[in-house]
Amino acid sequence: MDFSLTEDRQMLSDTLNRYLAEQYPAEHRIKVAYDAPFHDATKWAELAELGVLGALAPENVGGFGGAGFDITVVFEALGRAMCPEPMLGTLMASRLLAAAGEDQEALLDGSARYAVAIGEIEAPYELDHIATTATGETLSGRKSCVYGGNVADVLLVAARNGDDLSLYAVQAADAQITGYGLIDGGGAAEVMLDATPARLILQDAKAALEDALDAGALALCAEAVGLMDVTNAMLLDYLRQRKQFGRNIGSFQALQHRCADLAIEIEQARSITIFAASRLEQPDRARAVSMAKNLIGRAAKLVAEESTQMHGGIGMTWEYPGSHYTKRLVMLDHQLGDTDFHLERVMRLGAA
Amino acid sequence: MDFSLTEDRQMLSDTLNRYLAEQYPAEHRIKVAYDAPFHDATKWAELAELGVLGALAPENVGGFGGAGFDITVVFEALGRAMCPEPMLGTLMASRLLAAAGEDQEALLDGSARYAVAIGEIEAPYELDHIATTATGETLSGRKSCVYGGNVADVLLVAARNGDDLSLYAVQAADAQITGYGLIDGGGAAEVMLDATPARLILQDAKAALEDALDAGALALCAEAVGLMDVTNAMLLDYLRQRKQFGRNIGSFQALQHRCADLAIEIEQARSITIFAASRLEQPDRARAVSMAKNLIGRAAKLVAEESTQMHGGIGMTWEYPGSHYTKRLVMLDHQLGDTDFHLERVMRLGAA
Amino acid sequence: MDLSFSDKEIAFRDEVRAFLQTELPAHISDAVRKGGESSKELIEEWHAILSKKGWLATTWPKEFGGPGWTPVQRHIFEEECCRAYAPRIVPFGVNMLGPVIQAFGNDQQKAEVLPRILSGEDWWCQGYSEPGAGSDLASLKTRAVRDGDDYIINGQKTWTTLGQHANKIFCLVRTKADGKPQEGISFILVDLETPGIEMRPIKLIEGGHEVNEVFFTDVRVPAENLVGEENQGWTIAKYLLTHERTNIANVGFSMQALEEVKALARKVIRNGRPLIENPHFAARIAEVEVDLEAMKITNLRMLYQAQKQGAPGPETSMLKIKGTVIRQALNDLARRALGPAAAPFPSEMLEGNMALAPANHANEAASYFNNRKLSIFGGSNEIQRNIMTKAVLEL
Amino acid sequence: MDLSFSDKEIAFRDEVRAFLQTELPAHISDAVRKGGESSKELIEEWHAILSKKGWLATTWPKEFGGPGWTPVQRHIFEEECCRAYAPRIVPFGVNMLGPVIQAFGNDQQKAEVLPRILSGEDWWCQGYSEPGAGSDLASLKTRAVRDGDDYIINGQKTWTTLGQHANKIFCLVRTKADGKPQEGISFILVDLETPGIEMRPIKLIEGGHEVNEVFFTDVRVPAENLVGEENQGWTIAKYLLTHERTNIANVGFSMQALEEVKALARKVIRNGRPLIENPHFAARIAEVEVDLEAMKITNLRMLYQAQKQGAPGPETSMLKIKGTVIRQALNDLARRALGPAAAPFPSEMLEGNMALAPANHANEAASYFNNRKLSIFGGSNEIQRNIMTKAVLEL
Repeated sequence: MDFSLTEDRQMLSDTLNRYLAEQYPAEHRIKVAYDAPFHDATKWAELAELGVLGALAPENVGGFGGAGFDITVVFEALGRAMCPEPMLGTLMASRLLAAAGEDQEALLDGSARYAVAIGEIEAPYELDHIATTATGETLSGRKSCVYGGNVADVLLVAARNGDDLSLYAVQAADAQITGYGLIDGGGAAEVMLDATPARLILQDAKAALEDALDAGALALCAEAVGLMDVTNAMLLDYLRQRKQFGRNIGSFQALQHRCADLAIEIEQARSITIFAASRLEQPDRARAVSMAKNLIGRAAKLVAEESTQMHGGIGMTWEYPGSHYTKRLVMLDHQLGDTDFHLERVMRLGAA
Repeated sequence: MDFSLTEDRQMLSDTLNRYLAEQYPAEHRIKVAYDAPFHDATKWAELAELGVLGALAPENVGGFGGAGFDITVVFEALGRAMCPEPMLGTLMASRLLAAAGEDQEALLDGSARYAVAIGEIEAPYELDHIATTATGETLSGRKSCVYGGNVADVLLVAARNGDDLSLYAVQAADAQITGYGLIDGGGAAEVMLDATPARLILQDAKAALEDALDAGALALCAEAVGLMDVTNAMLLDYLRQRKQFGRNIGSFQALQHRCADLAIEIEQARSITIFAASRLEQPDRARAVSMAKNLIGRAAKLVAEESTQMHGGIGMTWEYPGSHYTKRLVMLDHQLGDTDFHLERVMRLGAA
Repeated sequence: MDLSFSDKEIAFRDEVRAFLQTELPAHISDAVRKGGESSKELIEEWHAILSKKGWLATTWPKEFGGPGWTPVQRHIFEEECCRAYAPRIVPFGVNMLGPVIQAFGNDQQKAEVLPRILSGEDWWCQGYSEPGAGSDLASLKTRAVRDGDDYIINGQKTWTTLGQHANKIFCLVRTKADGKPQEGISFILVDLETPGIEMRPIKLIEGGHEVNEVFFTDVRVPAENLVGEENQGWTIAKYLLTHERTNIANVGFSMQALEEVKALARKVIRNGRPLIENPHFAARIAEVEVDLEAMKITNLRMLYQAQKQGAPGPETSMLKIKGTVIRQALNDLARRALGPAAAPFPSEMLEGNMALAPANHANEAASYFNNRKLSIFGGSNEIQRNIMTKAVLEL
Repeated sequence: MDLSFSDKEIAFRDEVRAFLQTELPAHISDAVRKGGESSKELIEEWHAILSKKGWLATTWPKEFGGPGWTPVQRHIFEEECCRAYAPRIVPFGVNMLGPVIQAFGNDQQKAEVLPRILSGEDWWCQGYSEPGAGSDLASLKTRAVRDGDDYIINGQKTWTTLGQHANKIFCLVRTKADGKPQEGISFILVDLETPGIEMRPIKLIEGGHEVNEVFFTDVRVPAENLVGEENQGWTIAKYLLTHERTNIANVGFSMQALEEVKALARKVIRNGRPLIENPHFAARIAEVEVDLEAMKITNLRMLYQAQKQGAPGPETSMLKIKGTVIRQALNDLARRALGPAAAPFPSEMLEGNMALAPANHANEAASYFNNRKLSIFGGSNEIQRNIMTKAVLEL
C-alpha cells in the first residue's frame, strides 16, 4: 500500500502545475475560455512539449503513461488551473486509436487535434441509442456537444453499422461543423453528417468506446478534485479575511461546521478518484468509474453551491475567479454521464 | 381563507389536550405503552366520554365529526401526549363500517374495540398483493402488525374474494391472535386465519379500504405534527438550559441554524397536513394524503435525529421522555406506507 | 379551517386573469418565458400598462394612487402574473421607496416622488450595500456631510440592481460618525444626473449585467432630499425591510418553474424514453413538488396571519429560506434535465434547427447560476437563520 | 500509488482468516449476526480465545505481550473480524488503559495491570464523563482529595459503558480546584469493590443496558493507584484520545452492515417483488455503497499517513464524522427495509414461524436507535467539526 506518486508522476505533476500557474493564470484562462476559438494553439504546443499528451498514452503506442494515475495527475493539474484546452477529447481519442490499431503520432506530438463524437442530443451519455448511421463509406446523423470539436482536425465518430456500433475517422473539413463556447468555458461543436465521407477504423467498437468514455469520466473526476481543492482554498482564505459584524466571518461556527463537511466530501472525492484510477485496467473498471463520477457529481455541486453561498455577493461575480471554478464544478456533471446516470450504472453493474 | 379552528374543534382540542396532560402524563404513557395489554381501558372509556371517538365519525353514522380537520385535531393532541391507545384502528374501522352500512354504535361509545387488518408481511402497505383469501364464510391467511389487534373485540379484515377485494368482520375470539408490544409503544398483533368464520360486510371494498388507509395516513401525519411540536419545544428548552464550555449550548450558532431549519420543516409538515385534511373528501384525496405522508416521513426523521443529536447523551436514555418521542416519530414511517411508498404514489397519481 | 378563497376573492382573481389575457402583450410574455433578463423597454411597457389600470403599486393605499388591495388580493395578483408569464414588477420605486415616502416623507416629497413612480418618469434604484457592508449593513461608510443647504456625499455603493436603467437612487448614508453605528445613518434621495456619480456594471457569474457599483465623489445633494429626520435612516431601513418581505416566498415563480421543469422532462429524451419516465428524475421532481405544495400553504398561513395582525412577523424568514431552497432546487432540476444541452454560451448561439434545448429552455444553466443569488441577497439565508434564532426560537 | 496490500500483508490476512474460521465458535458469531448486545460470557470467551493466540491487545508492542503489529496489520485484523462476525473487542482495558499504563505507568503498574488485562482477570471500564461534563470534559467535578497515603473520591461519573461487567474503573478526577480546569485533573485507577461506589444502570432509548452511572461517596483509593503525576490527567486523556482514534471510521462494521442490508433487501418482498428491485430503495443503497467505497480509501490513506508519521492527525475527525454518518445511514436503510416488521418489541417476542423479519434482522430498529450514539459519544460530531475548524481548516 502506497499513496504517494511515483517520482516520474510527481515530476510531471510539479512541472505541469508550475507551467499552468505561470503561463495559464486565471486572467489568461478566462480570456481563452470564453472567446473563440476557446483554445490557445501556442500553449497547446507547449503542453505537448512538456509531455502532457504523451503522459496520456502508453509506450506501445508512442506515449509514456496512459495508466489511471497518469490521467489523474494530468487532469487534476488542468483542473487546478481550470484549463479549457481540449485535452479530454485527446485522451479519449488516444485510447480509441490504440484500440483501432491506428497510428497516433500526430495526436501525441500535438500537431493534429482530435475530438471524439459519441453523444447525440437524445443519447448524450449512453451507447445504446446512437442514431448516427453508416452507409458504406459515409455517415449521416448529428453529434451534439462534441467537446473540442470546434478546433479538431479529425473526428472519431461512433455510428451504427448494421448490427455493430463502429468507429469512424472523419476529416473535420468534410463535416458541417458549428462551433460554440460553453458556459463554463472552452469550446464544443455540433457536427452535422450528411453522407459525409468516413473511414471505418474499428468494426465492433463498443468495448473501445466504453473504455474511452470511462477514461474520460475518470479524467473529469480528477479535474474536479483539482477544481475543488482550489475552490476550497479560496473559500477558506475568504472566510479568514472577510469581516462582518466586526469579526472574520470564518469565526462563525455555522460556517465552520459547513466547511468541515466540505473538507470531508473533498477527501471522499479524492479517495474515490484514486480508487477509480486504480481500477482503470481491471474488470471492474466500469463500476469503479461510475462510483467515482457519481460521488464527484454530488461533491462538486455541494462544494460549488456552498462556496458561492458562503462567499456572498462576491462569489456571484464574473470578476472573481472563484465564480468560474463554480461553473466548471457544476457543469462537469453534464459531461459523460451525470450523477443519476452513473448511480444507475452502479446499480446495473451490481457487486463487483 | 381561514386558518383558525371552528369553535367546536378548538374546544375539543383544548379539552383533549388538557385531559391528556392531566390524565395521561409521560410516566403513565410510558407504563401503558410498553406493558401488555398496551392499553388503559379506563382511560379509553374516558376518552370515549370526552367525545374523542365521536369526533372521528360523521353525524349520519352516529358521530359528530369525521371530517379531515376533526381527525387532525384529535390525532395532533394524541401525538402531543404520545398516547398509545388504539385510536388509529378505531378511525379506520369507523370509516369502513360506514362504507359497509354497518352499525357502529358500540365502536363510537367505546364499548367494542375494533382493529383493521389489511397489511400482510409481503404486502404491508398496498392492496394489490393481499394473499388472505375468502372461501365461503371463512378466511385463511395471515395479517401482520395489526395495530390494536391485541385488544380488539372485532377485526375488519381485507381478503381476496374471487376477483374482488372484500371486507369481512371477524370476531377476535374466532381467530388465532398473538399480541405484542411495539418499539415505539402501543400494541399490535399477528392474526392467523385458518378457515376462520367471517362475515362479509362489503363485497367490493377497494375504494373503502383506500379511503380508510388515507384517513389513517392523515391521522398519522397529524399525530406527527403534535409529536414534532413537543419534541422541538423540549429541544429548545434543553438548548436554553444545558451549559457546556461555560455557555448555554443554545448560544452555539451551528446548533441555532440547525434549529432554524427544523422549525421550517415543522411548519412545512403542519402545512401539508392541513392541505391533506382539506382534501380528504375531494377527488384528489389520495395524492394530497400521499404528499403529506411523504413530507411527514422526511420531516419526522429529521426532527427525531437532529433532536437526539443536539441533546447529546441524555436524548439516548429511556428515562428522558424525549427519547420516546424520537422513537414514535421515526416508527410512524413504518405505518400505512413509508416515505418512498407515498412518493411513488404521488408520482403514479401525477398532476391533480 | 378553510383554504379556499372567498367568492369576492375568486371574482377578483377572474378579473386579474381576464386583464392579463387581454392586456399582457404576447411579445412580453414570450420574452419572460424564454428566461434571462427582460429589456428596459419591455419592463417600461409593462409598467405603463399596469399603471394605466391602477395596478402597478399593489401595496399602496388608494389615497396615493394604489389599488388599496388586501394582502390576499396582492397574493392573488402576483400568482396570476406568474402564471401568465408577466415580467416581475421592478420593486425599488413602487414597493420599496413608495411605502417609505408614504410613511416618512413630507408633503412635498409625497407630491413630487409618488406620482413620478406611478407614471414611470422615475426609475429608482437602491443604494444600500457597500463593499464592506453586506450582511452587516449597519457598518456602512458612505458619508453625507451637511454643507449649507446641501449634503456632500462620498463613498461607494454596490449590488445596485438595474441601476443602469435608473435615473434616481435612494441611499443609506452615514451622517454621524460616533455612537452606535445604527444611530448615525440617514435616508436620502439622489438624482443620478448629479455631478460626481459614476455607475459601473458588475458582470455576474452567468455573464449577465443586472447589478452595478455606484461611486460618489463630492456629490452635492439638496438637504431637502433627506427623508425623515437626520439619523433616522436605520428605522426607515427596518420599516422597508418588512415591506420587502411580503410575498417573499415567491411561490408563484416556483409554481411556474415546476410546470416548466415537468414540461422539459417530458420533452427531453434519455435512454430512448422521456426523462420524466426515469424513476430517479421523476422522484426528484415529485419531492420538490411536495415541498412546494406545503410551501403554498405555509405562505397562505402567514398571509392570513399578516392580514389579521397587520404586519408580517419574523416567521417570514422561514418563507425566505425555504422559498429560495425550493426555487433553487427547481433551477437545479431544469439544468440537470438538459444534460450537455445546458452548456452552450451564450445560449442564443444555437437557435432554430441548431438548438440543443427545447424551445424556451436554452437559458436553464444561466438561470441556475444567476438564481444562486436568491439565497444571498435581501438578507442571506444565514442572516435569516440568525433572525429566527432570536425572534422565533428564542435561543 | 498502490492500493493493494503487500504479499506479506496478504499472507497475514490469510492467517487471520484461517484463525477465525477455525477458532471463532459458531455460537458466538451467530449471536453477533443476530445483533443486539453480546453477553458478558460470550465476550469473555472470545477475549480468552484471542488472548491465548496473543491477538487480544492488537495495539500493544511485543514487550508487553502484544503482537507488535503495524497499523495496516491491525486494520486487516479488524476488517477480518468484522467479516467473520466476531464480537468487537471491548476496548477499555486493552485499547485504552493498556497504552496509558505503557506510556505513563510506573513499573509496578505495568507489572500488575497489563497481565491481568490480557488474562481477562480484570474488566476495566471508563470513568470520564459526568452529568455536567460531556463534550466539555475539562469541566469535570469529581474530586480526589489526598489524605495520607490515599485519595478520597467524591462525585459522579456517567455513560460508563459495560460498567455492569467490570471490576475496575479508570477515572479522571479533579485534584486541584484553581487554575485552568485542564490543569487540575488526574488519572487514577479504582477497584469497583471499594466501599462507597454504587453503579446504577442507564436504560437506553431502545431498552438496552450498556451504560451506567457510577456514584462515588468518600471512596478511599491508595495514592499508588495514581497513573503519572498528580494533575497530569489531561495530558494522559489527550494521549488516550489519539489511541482511541485509530480505526475510528469503523469501515469493517459498515461493510458488514452494507452486506446485511443488501441481503435483507433481497429477502423482503414489497409490491410483489424483492425490495432490492425497487429503484428508489436500490438507489438509496447504491449511494451509501459509493460513499463507503470512498471511505475505505480515505481510511487507508489516513492509515498510510499514520504509519508514515507515527500518529494519527486531526484528519481522523473526518473519519469519525463520515464513518458514523455512513454507518447510521445503513442502520436507517435496514430499518426502512423491514417496514412494519421492524416494530415488535422486544424483538424476541416473535420468533420461529411467528417471526416478521427475516432471520437475524429482528433487531434492526433497535440497532438504528442505539447507533444514534455513534455520532454523539467519543467526541460528538459537533466536537469533531470544532477540532477540524482549528486544526485542519485553520479558521
